[in-house]
Amino acid sequence: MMLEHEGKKLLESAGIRVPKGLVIRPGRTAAERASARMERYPVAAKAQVRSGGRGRQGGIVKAADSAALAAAIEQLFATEFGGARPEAVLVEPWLAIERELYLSVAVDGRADGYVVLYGPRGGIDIEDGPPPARYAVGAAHRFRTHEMREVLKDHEPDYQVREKVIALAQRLTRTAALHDCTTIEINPLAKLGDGDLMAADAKVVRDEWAAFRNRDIAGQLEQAKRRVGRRLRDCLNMQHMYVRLDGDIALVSGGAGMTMAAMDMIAEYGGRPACFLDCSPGPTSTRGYRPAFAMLDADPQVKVILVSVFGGGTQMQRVANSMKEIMAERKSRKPVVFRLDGTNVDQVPAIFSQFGACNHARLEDAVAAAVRLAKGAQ
Amino acid sequence: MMLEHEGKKLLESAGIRVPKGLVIRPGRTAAERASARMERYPVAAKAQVRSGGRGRQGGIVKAADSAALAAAIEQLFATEFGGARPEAVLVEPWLAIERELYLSVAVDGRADGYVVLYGPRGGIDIEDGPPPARYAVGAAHRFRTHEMREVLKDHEPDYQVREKVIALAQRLTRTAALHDCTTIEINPLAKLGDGDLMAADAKVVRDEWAAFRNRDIAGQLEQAKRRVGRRLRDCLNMQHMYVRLDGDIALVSGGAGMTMAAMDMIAEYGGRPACFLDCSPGPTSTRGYRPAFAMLDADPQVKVILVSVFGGGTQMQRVANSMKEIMAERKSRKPVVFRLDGTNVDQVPAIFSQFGACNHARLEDAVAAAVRLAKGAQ
Amino acid sequence: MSILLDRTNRVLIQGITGQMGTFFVEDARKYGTQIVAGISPGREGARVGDVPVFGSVRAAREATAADTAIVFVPPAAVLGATLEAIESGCRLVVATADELPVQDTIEIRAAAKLHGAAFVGPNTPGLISPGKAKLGFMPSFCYSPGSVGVISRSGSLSYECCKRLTLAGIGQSTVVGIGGDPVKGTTAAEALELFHRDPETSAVLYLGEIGGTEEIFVAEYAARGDAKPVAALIVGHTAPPGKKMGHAAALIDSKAESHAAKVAMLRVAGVHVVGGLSGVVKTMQAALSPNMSAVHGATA
Amino acid sequence: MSILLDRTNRVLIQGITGQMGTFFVEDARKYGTQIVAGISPGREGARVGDVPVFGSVRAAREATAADTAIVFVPPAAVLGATLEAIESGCRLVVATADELPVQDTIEIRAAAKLHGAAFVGPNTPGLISPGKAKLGFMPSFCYSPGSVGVISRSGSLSYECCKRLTLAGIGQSTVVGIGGDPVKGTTAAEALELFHRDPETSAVLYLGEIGGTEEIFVAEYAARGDAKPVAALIVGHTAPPGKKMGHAAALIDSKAESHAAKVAMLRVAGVHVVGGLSGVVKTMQAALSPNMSAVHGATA
Repeated sequence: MMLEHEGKKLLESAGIRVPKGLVIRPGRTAAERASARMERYPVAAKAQVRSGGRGRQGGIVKAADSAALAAAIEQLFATEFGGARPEAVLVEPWLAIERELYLSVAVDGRADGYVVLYGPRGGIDIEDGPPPARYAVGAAHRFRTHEMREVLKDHEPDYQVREKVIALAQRLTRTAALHDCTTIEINPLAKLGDGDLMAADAKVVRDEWAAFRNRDIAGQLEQAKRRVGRRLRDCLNMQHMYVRLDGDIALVSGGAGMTMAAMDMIAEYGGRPACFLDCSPGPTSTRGYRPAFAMLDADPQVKVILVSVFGGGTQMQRVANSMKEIMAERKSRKPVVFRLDGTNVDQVPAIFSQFGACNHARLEDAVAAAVRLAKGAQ
Repeated sequence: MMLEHEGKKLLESAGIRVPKGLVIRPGRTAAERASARMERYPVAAKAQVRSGGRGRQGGIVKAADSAALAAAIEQLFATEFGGARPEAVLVEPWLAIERELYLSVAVDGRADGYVVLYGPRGGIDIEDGPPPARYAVGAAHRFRTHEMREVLKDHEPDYQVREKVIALAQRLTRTAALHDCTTIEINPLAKLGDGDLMAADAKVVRDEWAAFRNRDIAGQLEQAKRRVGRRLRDCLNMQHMYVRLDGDIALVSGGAGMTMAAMDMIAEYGGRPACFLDCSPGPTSTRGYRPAFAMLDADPQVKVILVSVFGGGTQMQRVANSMKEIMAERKSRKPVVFRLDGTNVDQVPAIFSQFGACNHARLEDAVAAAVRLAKGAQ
Repeated sequence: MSILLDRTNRVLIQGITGQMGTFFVEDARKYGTQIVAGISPGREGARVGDVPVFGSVRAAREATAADTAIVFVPPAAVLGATLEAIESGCRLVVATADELPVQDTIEIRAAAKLHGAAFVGPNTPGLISPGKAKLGFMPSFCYSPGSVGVISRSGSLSYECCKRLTLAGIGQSTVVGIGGDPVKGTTAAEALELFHRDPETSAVLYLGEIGGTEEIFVAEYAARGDAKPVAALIVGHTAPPGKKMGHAAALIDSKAESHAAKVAMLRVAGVHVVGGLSGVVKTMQAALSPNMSAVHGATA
Repeated sequence: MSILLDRTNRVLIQGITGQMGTFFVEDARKYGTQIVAGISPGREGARVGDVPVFGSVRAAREATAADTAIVFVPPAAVLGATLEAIESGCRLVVATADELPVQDTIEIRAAAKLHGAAFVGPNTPGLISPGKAKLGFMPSFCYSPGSVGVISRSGSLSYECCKRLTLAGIGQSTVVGIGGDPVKGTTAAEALELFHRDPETSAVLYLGEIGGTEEIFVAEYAARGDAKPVAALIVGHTAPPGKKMGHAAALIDSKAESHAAKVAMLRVAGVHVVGGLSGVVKTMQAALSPNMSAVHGATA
């Protein structure tokens, strides 16, 4: 997910109207820098964060003068939104909004491609209102103004707004396809006093698998890696998929569905998963698994590590050999529970016996052992 | 047409490999700035100009050390290419090119869209060689790797190069559509020692009519206007299409074909056209024509102005009234010859009689009069 | 007969409530064009003069059996409007707009092909079948009914040439503006094929210019054994290479696109090449004369 | 019978000379898959094992009557390879690649629809009709022939569940990995429809997860009067909202995409919802028992 000001820059490059904003990075002189450059008040100071619900959490502050702006900026930088401090504050002229609309373009499996959603009343309460109008576009070049017009007929009575929304949705859909965006959400889309529409907010999510043909997506991924600690960065460099949870049983797992199944089973057995960690997209070798152990071993919250891999293309004797190597070089004494299954699993016991490890045949047994160990460690 | 370094930036944003270059703007310290920042030699110093044939005119200089680079930059900035000094010099590492290839993607009416051209031997002599392989793509999303593979079969024997060229052409076609480019030409496309392909040059032409949805095209048009004098800029702001020629009979005309027909007729009658000036895309009103006269009146090369408009949607009584206003306010004494025809031309004589002008019924008569006046003025 | 357009076309106007749409209703009607409907989303139920306004092409077609659309909307809206007309079943769609991104033309042309519709545009005055109907802003007095089919890359030039033909007593079956863009809704080759099959058309006048490749197909047609006589005027003799002369496609990028190369190619193919604007009538007369048309290229 | 894949499919491998392609030849053949051709442009004429290599799908089809393609090429090349297979007439195309941009999937799916081909992928282990053939890297020992059709959004989870079924004596007709991406070559709804029409399939096991809308269609199918019994396991009970759990589509973005909402919806529709991995066999047995299948949702 891009920050609001990054998303707006993308929209602006496609000829979409956005407020003229000023991006303030954190730092001692942040407030001064902002006050020095804003000439007209009131302004909006907006926390730049990568999670939703900022509006409800006080992440947008109206400032009537330069002192108020300085105070707002200081306060925003000191606040956490969705567990993270703002990476920047965006200062924009306070808009004289006549009506807040909602417009988004997003990939949707049901539409075989993109779907456009429109609500005549946008803003932070959008989810509580009636469902938005839904135009299933499909492939972006299938967008048809007359089809969307038909869809909007019963949702937007003002035909001038309707026509502007259609033109904007057409532009957004093209932009999404061209820049490999999976979501472009504008909420609110501001109807201004002059009747024109302006993107007052922008939530843009890009398709990271298109990084090979979009250097800025690649750049964003690199940036995201720089924002995290070294150990997690090493994991991300191995394509591991990681989500931190609040439990103590860590997973070194393969396959998203199987990882979630193991998480669920840990909970079922009375334990608490410490993370979702799917190592299958990267190399299933010592090089691949090593950073996972390094991260989990260093994480004080983690009490036990459960290695759960059910491989098809991944051959189990190779995974077992990697585990042997990693266990040999590893300093941590955190217990590791193994459950390998799949291709060539019959070769695993012989390898495991070389370093005294035991491979559980059933996931249930491995999970039970991990939960037992975690409780013992408390 | 974009400068080489601008085009390369665009290619790079699409994940295409380009040399890591340094852009040096003109100025007293240009040579120093370049020398200070280049670490490895030899380098190529390349004049950044918007016309072709730079290579043959000495616009690319190899420099073996920092002194040679400084000299090259000075020399390049002092040279005119296609009538203009370089806007910048691009300094790049000198590439160890194993083979120069040619690859371009361009809009082509015969293909109902894009065409890809490939030559296994690129470089400055490309036009003298055998015709390139031609893959008619059509709409960009119609690109098919297997179709291009079939086309290249008899043109590129090295299948590894062939596959890389196909992948690159696919990327270029998508990029062209995405950024509304009418031409992306890479000549030479360098095959490096490691077998990889790199865009050693880039000629990118964008579709200015897509400026409404590509802010950088709009920006380029604005920049182009800033590069010309105030009077021409006023004309460009009125959407006039202007090409300067070397004669003395200027045209204020409507319609590209009709303007060329008038130019040709001037030559046929022994005169020399001073310009191509099509005023039809903008407002055909006093406001529209005024900057045209201001520019031509101020141009010492222009001896006579021939107003030649044959209007359909443009109504002649309105044009005649504009001419009346402009002739009244104009200071210049350069003779103006009129030939208006088309919708409501029957109302023209009455208006023209108010300021003593004569409207020629036939273009031949108007051209003959203009040629006569131009010769008399010499 | 004529091509694409005659008295039977039932025309709807997309963007009828704009300035151009309103002017067109009056002017084209006066010429005999059947204007049966207008489209202006949100203003359905209104009237422009006595023309009923609808919110969609489908609604207009259902109510009025319109089968032809002409589009007067801003460039950014042309793609949507033309695709609606094509996909709602219009058999002829005309978009005169200049300033249309070529990407959009490419898409519209593909859609028209898919749906078997004819698309004329962009960057063209439209088309006229003299004495029957017109779809565009060409000055009516320049035209008279007859047997010469005219194809033109340029608007004003076609008015000028048709006026000369009309004054000389040479009438036109249909005059099609194919436009000055590199990708065209209707190409010279396609227009030629239509004229070839039109029994009322006995010869063709092609008005071309430097740049682009359209003329290759004119030459190809003229070289066919069964071709009707073709005369052609190519303007831009004095245009310098490498410069765009107004039209996106009017740019000499290679030797083959120069005036000299085009004229030479057309001559070889048997086209009656006009030396300059002043020679249009004489060359056309020569092309039309049964004796001359046998002697390919003799008047060049 | 089975769906999409059986002993008659004549399979070609795109990217046969890569590591995965070479491994697949051996492994899939051992299972009974008919591998008749490989594609590797520039290496036509070579052989991988005894499989002849061709430069294009067309050439391979002409020489070997291949009708099914499996694609092992880098993500950036998947679009080109699958479009070639589809447009050259393959009736089934499998792309296991993860890391495919969703734009490319959208295009491939559209092309497959247009040409009446089935496309399975991306981000899937492929599909297997136990005892007949497999197209992918699933561990063969987990499967046995039978009458349960399996549809899975996740690879490993399907191996795990199928192994449990197999050990319990419940065989499978076909196991299709529909993948974890938001846009899919074959959707759950489409796979269900195929299983519905397959006389050899008597019940379906659906392996889903949080996020996305696929489960809506599973519920819709199960609610039909003529539906075959459906059991479903939805993983991600412990997944937090707003976080992507590996798969692009495994993200709880709204309440309807949560585990609880999906389970509730499936129950109402009469799906036999599995409580957790350990319950797969028991619930499947219940779904298969004629008495139980009449009492919708009783085993949930």
